[in-house]
Amino acid sequence: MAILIDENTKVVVQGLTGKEGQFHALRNRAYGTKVVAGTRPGKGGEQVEGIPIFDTVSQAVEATGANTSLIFVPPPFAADAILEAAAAGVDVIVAITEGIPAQDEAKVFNYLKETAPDTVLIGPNCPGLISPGKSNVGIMPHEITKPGNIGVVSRSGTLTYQAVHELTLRGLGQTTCIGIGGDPVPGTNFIDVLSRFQDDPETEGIVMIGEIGGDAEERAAEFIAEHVTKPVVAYIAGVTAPPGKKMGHAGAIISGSKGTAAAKMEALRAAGATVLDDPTQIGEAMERLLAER
Amino acid sequence: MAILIDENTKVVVQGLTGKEGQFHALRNRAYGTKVVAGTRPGKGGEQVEGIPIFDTVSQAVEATGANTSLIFVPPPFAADAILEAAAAGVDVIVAITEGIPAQDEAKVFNYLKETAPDTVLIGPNCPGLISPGKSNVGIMPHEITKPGNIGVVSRSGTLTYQAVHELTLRGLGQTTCIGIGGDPVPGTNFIDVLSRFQDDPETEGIVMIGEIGGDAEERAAEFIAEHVTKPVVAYIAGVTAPPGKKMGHAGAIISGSKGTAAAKMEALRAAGATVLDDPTQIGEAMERLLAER
Amino acid sequence: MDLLEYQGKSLFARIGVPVPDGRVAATPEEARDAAAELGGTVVVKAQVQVGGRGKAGGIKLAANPEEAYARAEEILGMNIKGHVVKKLWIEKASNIKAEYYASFTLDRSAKKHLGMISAKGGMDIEQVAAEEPEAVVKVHIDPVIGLPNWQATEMVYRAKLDPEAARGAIKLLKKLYQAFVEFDCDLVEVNPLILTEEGDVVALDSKVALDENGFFRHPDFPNFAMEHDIPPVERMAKDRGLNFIKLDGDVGIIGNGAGLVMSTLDVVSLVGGKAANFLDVGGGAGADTITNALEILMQDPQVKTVLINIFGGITRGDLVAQGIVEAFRRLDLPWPIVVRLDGTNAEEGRRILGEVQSEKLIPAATMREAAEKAVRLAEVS
Amino acid sequence: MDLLEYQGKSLFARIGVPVPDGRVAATPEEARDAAAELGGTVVVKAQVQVGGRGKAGGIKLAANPEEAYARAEEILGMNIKGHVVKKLWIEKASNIKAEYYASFTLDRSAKKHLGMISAKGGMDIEQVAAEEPEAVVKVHIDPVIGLPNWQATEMVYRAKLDPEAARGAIKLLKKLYQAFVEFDCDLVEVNPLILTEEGDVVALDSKVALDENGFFRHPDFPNFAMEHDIPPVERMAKDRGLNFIKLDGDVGIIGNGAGLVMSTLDVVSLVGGKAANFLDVGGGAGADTITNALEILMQDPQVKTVLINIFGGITRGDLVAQGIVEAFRRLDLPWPIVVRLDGTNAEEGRRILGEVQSEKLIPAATMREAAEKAVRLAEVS
Repeated sequence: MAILIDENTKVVVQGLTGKEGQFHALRNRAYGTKVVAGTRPGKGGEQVEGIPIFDTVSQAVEATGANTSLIFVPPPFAADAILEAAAAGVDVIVAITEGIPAQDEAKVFNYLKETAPDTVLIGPNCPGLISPGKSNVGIMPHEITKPGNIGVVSRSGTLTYQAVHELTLRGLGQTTCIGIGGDPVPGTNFIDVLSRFQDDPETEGIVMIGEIGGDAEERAAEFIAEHVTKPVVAYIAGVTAPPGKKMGHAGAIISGSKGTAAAKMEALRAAGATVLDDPTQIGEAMERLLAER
Repeated sequence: MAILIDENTKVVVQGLTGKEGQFHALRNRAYGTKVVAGTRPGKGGEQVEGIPIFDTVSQAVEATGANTSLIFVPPPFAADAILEAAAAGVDVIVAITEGIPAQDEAKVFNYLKETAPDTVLIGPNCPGLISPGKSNVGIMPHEITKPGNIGVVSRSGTLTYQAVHELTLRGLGQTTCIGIGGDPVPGTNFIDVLSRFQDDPETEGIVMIGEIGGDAEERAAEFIAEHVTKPVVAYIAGVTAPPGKKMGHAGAIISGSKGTAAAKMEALRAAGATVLDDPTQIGEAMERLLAER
Repeated sequence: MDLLEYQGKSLFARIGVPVPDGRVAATPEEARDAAAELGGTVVVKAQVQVGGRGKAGGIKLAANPEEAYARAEEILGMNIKGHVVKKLWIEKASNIKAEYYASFTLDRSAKKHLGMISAKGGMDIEQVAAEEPEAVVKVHIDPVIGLPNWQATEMVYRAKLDPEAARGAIKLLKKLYQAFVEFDCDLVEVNPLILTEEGDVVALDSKVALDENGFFRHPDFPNFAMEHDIPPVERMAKDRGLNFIKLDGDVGIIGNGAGLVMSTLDVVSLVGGKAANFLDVGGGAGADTITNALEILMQDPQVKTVLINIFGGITRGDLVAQGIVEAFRRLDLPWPIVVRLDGTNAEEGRRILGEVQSEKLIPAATMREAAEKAVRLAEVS
Repeated sequence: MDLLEYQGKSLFARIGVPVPDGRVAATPEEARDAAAELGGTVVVKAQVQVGGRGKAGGIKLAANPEEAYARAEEILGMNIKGHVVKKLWIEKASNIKAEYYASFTLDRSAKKHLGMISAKGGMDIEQVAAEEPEAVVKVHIDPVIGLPNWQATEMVYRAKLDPEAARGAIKLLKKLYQAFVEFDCDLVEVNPLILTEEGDVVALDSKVALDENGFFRHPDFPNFAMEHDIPPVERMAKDRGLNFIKLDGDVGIIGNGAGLVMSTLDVVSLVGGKAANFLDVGGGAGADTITNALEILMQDPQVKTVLINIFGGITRGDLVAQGIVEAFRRLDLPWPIVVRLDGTNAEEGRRILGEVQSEKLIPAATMREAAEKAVRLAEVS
């Protein structure tokens, strides 16, 4: 088993006709992902390398039974695209788009919660997710993954790859790897994913990658202490980040003592997680934890 | 038993310091209704005939445990007042105010459904409701009511009184009498109320007063056919209303053959209700139906 | 309140819904001047609050100002389904490539906004919907969030408008919806919505119904009514805040609440009479309101008796009674008045009425009794 | 992007948040002219992107134009916490009766907007919140529906502002929230929000942080940055769309993704080195981006080695490699570059890099290895 996406996932790609959208949609398909449709208003009826294009998501869903949407549309239209996917009734929406205004994200998040509480939104500004050997919905380089029993969840895109890479190098495959994104209002947070990994019988260990700013890691630590029985390896980026500077993700703001890497690491340690200073040791640490079980 | 309001109902009156608000709040209290608070921003700390006034509904609820709100504020502020009451967590909101724009009503109705689905909104543009002998929340003249076993529900304010009057004249008391209002987007519809009357063990018969326009009566007829086992006496106003004219309630528009009194009466008859031509015979008809049981 | 075409178009223009340029004209001279100002071929359109103007000959092309004068002369004064044409809309003619239909209204059953669009415009949309339901695309819009871009897009593509119209139509729909919401409309309808030869998407007609409850947000909207051709008595009632509709019987009706008044009409009919009008004084009517209402009925020579049917709630019986007493004192009432009073402060009201020393004031205990008395009196007078 | 006080106030004024009248001045002469134009007593305020101006002597009263000249002379050039004062805001002095605090921001934990208001304004609000938590009223606002009137009312009454301020404060809060949403702000803060002796409620200061992701809706907002005092290298990076922050070590860092770059900083520190900067090329970086990034680092004389750490996802390793090759061809790179490349098209990228004939290009297989090599090279050079 995997979480959120697997061999039954059928993907409609919103913005497939764009450069990035096409590149990654075809890569995903080449990996074995069922990429069943793309959308682009005005291009309905066309095809991209055999993938049918529809004017709207609902038409794509009606025609192909797509249950997952992957969004590459530019920031000014991305919030709208998320609402469209939700209205079309897909189960999982993966929004890769970076640069969506926080006001749009806040509105969309709350509107989905109020009107489509069962729809899962991953992202925006995230690398998506992959269930190795089954489905890749997003921009993660599948070459670094391997089917197995570790669940990976991360706020940072490229650090996710780094973590997965370290696992695979040690022969530790993954059930599912998820980048939840570092934007101010992520659709899915650590707790949502940790809870799914805890409930997934095939997941034996969990890697969690956080970063400075906000309190998502502290809340995740509370959840781990109370609900997670599987071994957790955690890493927090930004130990040496200077206070008061924005380091890319709107999330990565340190103000005062709150949201520091030290505080997050302490909270996770207290919750029983194995917390590392060095992301290149993630594979080693997980190997040790699993062996100790 | 009664439905929606009873001896445990504690009312906060929004707009109690206004002329109509004060008149009816005091009348309600004189009847025995627990009118525990009023609100008016800027008048917090004052009193009206011993009823404490608060600046906001949430302060009133915190201080008095009010669980029902009665709204008399003017149309430009009424939609906002409904949202305030819902946010303060009352169970039942009774909006008397007439003249709220339909755009405001549509927005408030949907927002409440999405964010506070358990809050019951009666009205707007309605006379409120009374559970005789227990509580009167609204502007119905309690003198014409009497405790008993008939449930009354009506889209029309004054016709509700007429119906209740006819029942009481015949010695038939009421469990609860509700005017749901004739506005384009009523918070509560016939079906909501019929379902509660059907489930209320003390209610033995139901009087339903409809009028031309819309399809609320036709939908109610479907519900009656499927779910209501208690005797129903129905009356529809507007048999002689000329087509294409608006007769006050935005609801009362006949366009083409749809929404005519004849169509509604036919639907209700087919559903097993006793449908009358003359509202002054409501009491007599209910008496006969109960005797036949 | 239903607006005339040119009034609706003025609102469209305010918010950016594209409409052809045009001028109002009330005389052939004004029509000629308007045509000269606009230049080129114009359309001369009768402004009446009724459909089917085109078929009735109320819309004509004019190639130059002189033709506009002639067409205006023909159309002004024309009687279209009972409406006499007193105003024209002179509009630059459009090069129509395709005709569509679009509207937004409230779906009272679903309690959501309803958007409708069809590639088959320019004809009776109810007929299209009946004969070819799939040709009319209907979407429900959540009033909380409004019409998102994707939904406007979906409307256009599902309705299969011509590809070159798509971008303009999506933009127009969003503006049209904005007009629907911001102007507090019950309905905005464009039929036909056209694609021009130049590739523009334009509202060639407008049907706008305003929600009068929203007028507090639009202090200038009541002015629209000043330009309407309303019978003087209805205008008088409107000015006094009364909801009055003229009917053709002889029993004048005054009541509180639309339902009760409609029901009173029905009961009058049941006992063999015929109502002269519908007049709802609304909730919370005071003494003045009743006097005002009686003055309105005095304008109608057909009235033979008046039935006042009040069941007090927010309306107080004592105030109603005071209003009747005041009317007897101030006005020379020409007919007998049957009064039925129940509900809030009704007893006090009946006491006050008891003090009136006039055989023209006839009390009734019930609605049915009141109707019977009023109808009988109308028959004998 | 954090705005200066006068920039924030210009946005407030656009939307109708009341602010005192004022003028920008960059010289004592301009300050004098501004004071003359405004008339009466003015306040001369240092415009720097840092708090605590008042205590540092950066805000002074001037009773007339000559005094304004003198105060401006004193404040211009002043160093406030490392920020040199280059601009002043000359503002009509207000008659302050009471000082409050108000702000709107996003509560990332609750995922709702957060409104805060306090009757204890004019001081450090974090201190007030710590010492007297009940003095700061916090309300969550649903971004879907925005700030309803009742909630603005509740904020004001719960915070117990002076009764005469209530109406003005409610109105101001609604406008301030509108500014927060419509201008795509991360934060709008007014401290102090004042009640004047005349009974007006006015924003006496402004702290506005703009969300740069929203700039596509506000094409004029990037202009605000032109008025900021930004180090040339940071401005250069900004112009090239790179996220660059100068730090004080000697290992130049280029990476893709904020998390990976921060982590690279951490690993460099772990192996005993110190990063010279944070530079995130973002997602989907092409060849140009890499060349641009290297040019930025060439501006920093402290840099001794450069570590390029790329883990491709949306970023493609082949394009990154092409960028490095291009940089070696076009630029005279002064330091050794350690490159670690993984992820999407990394193999192809490594092949391309293999073609570069330069001992300055040092490949590394892992992030840790790359950090160790870079730090060692910095130590020896």
